[in-house]
Amino acid sequence: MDSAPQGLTIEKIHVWRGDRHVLRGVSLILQPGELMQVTGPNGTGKTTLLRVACGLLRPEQGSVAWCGRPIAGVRPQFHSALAYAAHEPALKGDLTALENLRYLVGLKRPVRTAELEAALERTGVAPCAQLPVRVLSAGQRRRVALARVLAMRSPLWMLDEPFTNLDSAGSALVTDLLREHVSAAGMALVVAHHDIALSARLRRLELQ
Amino acid sequence: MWTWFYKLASPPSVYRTATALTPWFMTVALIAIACGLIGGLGFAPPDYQQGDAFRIIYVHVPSAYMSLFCYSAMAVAGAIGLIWRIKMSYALAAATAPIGASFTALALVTGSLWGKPMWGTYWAWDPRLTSELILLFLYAGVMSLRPAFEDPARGDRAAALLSIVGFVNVPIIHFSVQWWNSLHQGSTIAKIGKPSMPGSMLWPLLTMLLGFTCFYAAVVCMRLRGEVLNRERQSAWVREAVKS
Amino acid sequence: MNFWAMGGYARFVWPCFALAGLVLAWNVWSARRFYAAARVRAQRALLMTDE
Amino acid sequence: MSTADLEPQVSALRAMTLIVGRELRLSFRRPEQVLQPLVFFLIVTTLFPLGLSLQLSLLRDMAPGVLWVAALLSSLLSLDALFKGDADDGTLDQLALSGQSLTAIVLAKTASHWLVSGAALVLVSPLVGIALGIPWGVFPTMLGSLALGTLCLSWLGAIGAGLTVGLKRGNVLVSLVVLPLAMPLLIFGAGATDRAAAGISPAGALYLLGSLCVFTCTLAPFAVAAALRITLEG
Repeated sequence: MDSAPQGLTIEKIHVWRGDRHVLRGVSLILQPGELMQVTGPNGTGKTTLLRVACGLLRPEQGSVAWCGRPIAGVRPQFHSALAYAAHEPALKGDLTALENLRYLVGLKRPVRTAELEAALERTGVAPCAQLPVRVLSAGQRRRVALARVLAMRSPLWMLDEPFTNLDSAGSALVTDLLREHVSAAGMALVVAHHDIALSARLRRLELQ
Repeated sequence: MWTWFYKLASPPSVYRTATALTPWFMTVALIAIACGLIGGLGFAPPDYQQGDAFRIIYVHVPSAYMSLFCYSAMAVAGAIGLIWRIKMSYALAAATAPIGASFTALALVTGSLWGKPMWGTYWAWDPRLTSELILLFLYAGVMSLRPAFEDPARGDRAAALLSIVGFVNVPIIHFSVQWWNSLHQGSTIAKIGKPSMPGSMLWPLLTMLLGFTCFYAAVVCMRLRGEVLNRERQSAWVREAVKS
Repeated sequence: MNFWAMGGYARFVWPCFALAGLVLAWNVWSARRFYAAARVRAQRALLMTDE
Repeated sequence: MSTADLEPQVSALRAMTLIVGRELRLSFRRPEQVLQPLVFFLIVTTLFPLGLSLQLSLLRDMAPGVLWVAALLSSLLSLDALFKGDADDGTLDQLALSGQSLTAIVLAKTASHWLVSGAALVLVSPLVGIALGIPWGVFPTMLGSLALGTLCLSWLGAIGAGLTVGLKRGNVLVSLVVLPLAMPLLIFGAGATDRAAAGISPAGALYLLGSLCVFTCTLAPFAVAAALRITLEG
């Protein structure tokens, strides 16, 4: 029984920003157990590609399919299987790290506080669980955002520059998390300049 | 069945059709308006109540009619654009907005000029004129929302949605203003009702209505060419369209 | 019968028709100006892509 | 369990209660965002007596209109808090990608926004009623019509906020977009209070206000979701 094609297929995406032709016919296929790294100089539409891939931005031409079906039709399923970490960590400054996680992860799946604390532990920010996020440093906020992605347990990760504001230990942490995710049949689309030391299953997409 | 519709709505064919239709609509419009004026000013007998002041109806009623007609056209074009993702219907909506707003302003001014001889003041919060004023505000809302977005496609969609919401509210506004007016002033004031019109008064009015509608069609075609060019600057067919 | 006096309401009738003419003329004028501006912008965009 | 049919595991109702909890918690963490529109409401209502002569009878006639116009303007002020905060720090994207329907999210956010702004305004309005000399007997109608009116306003405002969330100078535009749509509301609301003050039964106006409120509350969520989808997805 040929199971439906798993994973994400993006075909010939064209996006204009006003007069600028930002994405010119970009295509990619992401299968379970693979990491796709998107690189390229600034302004070549890396973030735009990520926003198109996760369905946040509708391209003028081209299509995005999840498990063989266009995402417009399967939006709830697609978004349930997706964890997106944007360039800016999407956290509320007035809420504590734990509250931030509880509300955003809680929308996706019923989650207990213990799991959230474990995720924060795993990304090394357990002590700041009860602190309002506005007092945390940029690196700590990046780690809280990573904890959110971890706690969502989504098969498809989309990370926009996950290495920014992170020290060497932080970068190593991100690489480990990606390796664990990919080896557990997860998928990841990562925009990053930092070369990800990942042995197998790493493919690159260079945008001009 | 849909292919001809998409071909028709393709930018180059919209551009060509608009260019071709403009002179036809304009001539019909000018002829109709000329006949309407001659009939309205020359042949129609003066009204037994308002005397010759009633002749303002030949300008006020058509412009009031066009103000609502254009808003509805804008809302329908916006809805078509949102539902079927047809870029050209956004262009039509964008082209219609200023025309409708100008007719609304004309209807307001002619209405208050007409009100002076009847009520002694230029503005007596007559329910129809008040609804017309709020319609002008609705136009202002749509026309200031569209250019506020850097991305023109997003501006089109936002303006389309607002014009639909506004369109749903037009009857509500009209009813609530009528209710509010009857609350305070009662209906003693002689409204700008269409006095029961004998034929010689009526045909000029119908001709003027036809003239104004064709005039709208002509001007919207003219503006549409500009809107299409603005939206299709990158495509190849624009090259020889603007070469001459 | 003095046509121009409009039964004493000339002060209201003729301004209305004059304004109507003005609005119609404005619509045509602004449509032409809008189209001309769009054409210029399109030509400039074409020049840019040619370089 | 293949990833294809991973249904959202959190029910819409559960998600909505979560979001309401989040919004209320955020509001209590930033009380000034709640209090400022209320203070504005009080200031505007004190402007009118200063601007007009002080004969109480004139003031009493004007009171319903003054109260309602001030309520209208102050609810416009509080619209910023609805989507702007979330759009700026990126949480709005996370909400849109949560797998929950955008309409449910919008329903929860606008309902909690009303609790914090509209309901608060209704609680403060007796203060203004006394100041403007509105007789006691009129208070029930005033509070009832204000409650319905502010709920309606929150929804109309949500449409305006949804459309202008991404814009830099959006707040003037929100008023330009929302106020014409809110005029029937003002007519029926102020009309109800006015008739109650004049001793006539305000039932007619209240029924109309109620029906307008039901109409707006049922259709607006879809319009707001569509507006957000436009500004988010482009």
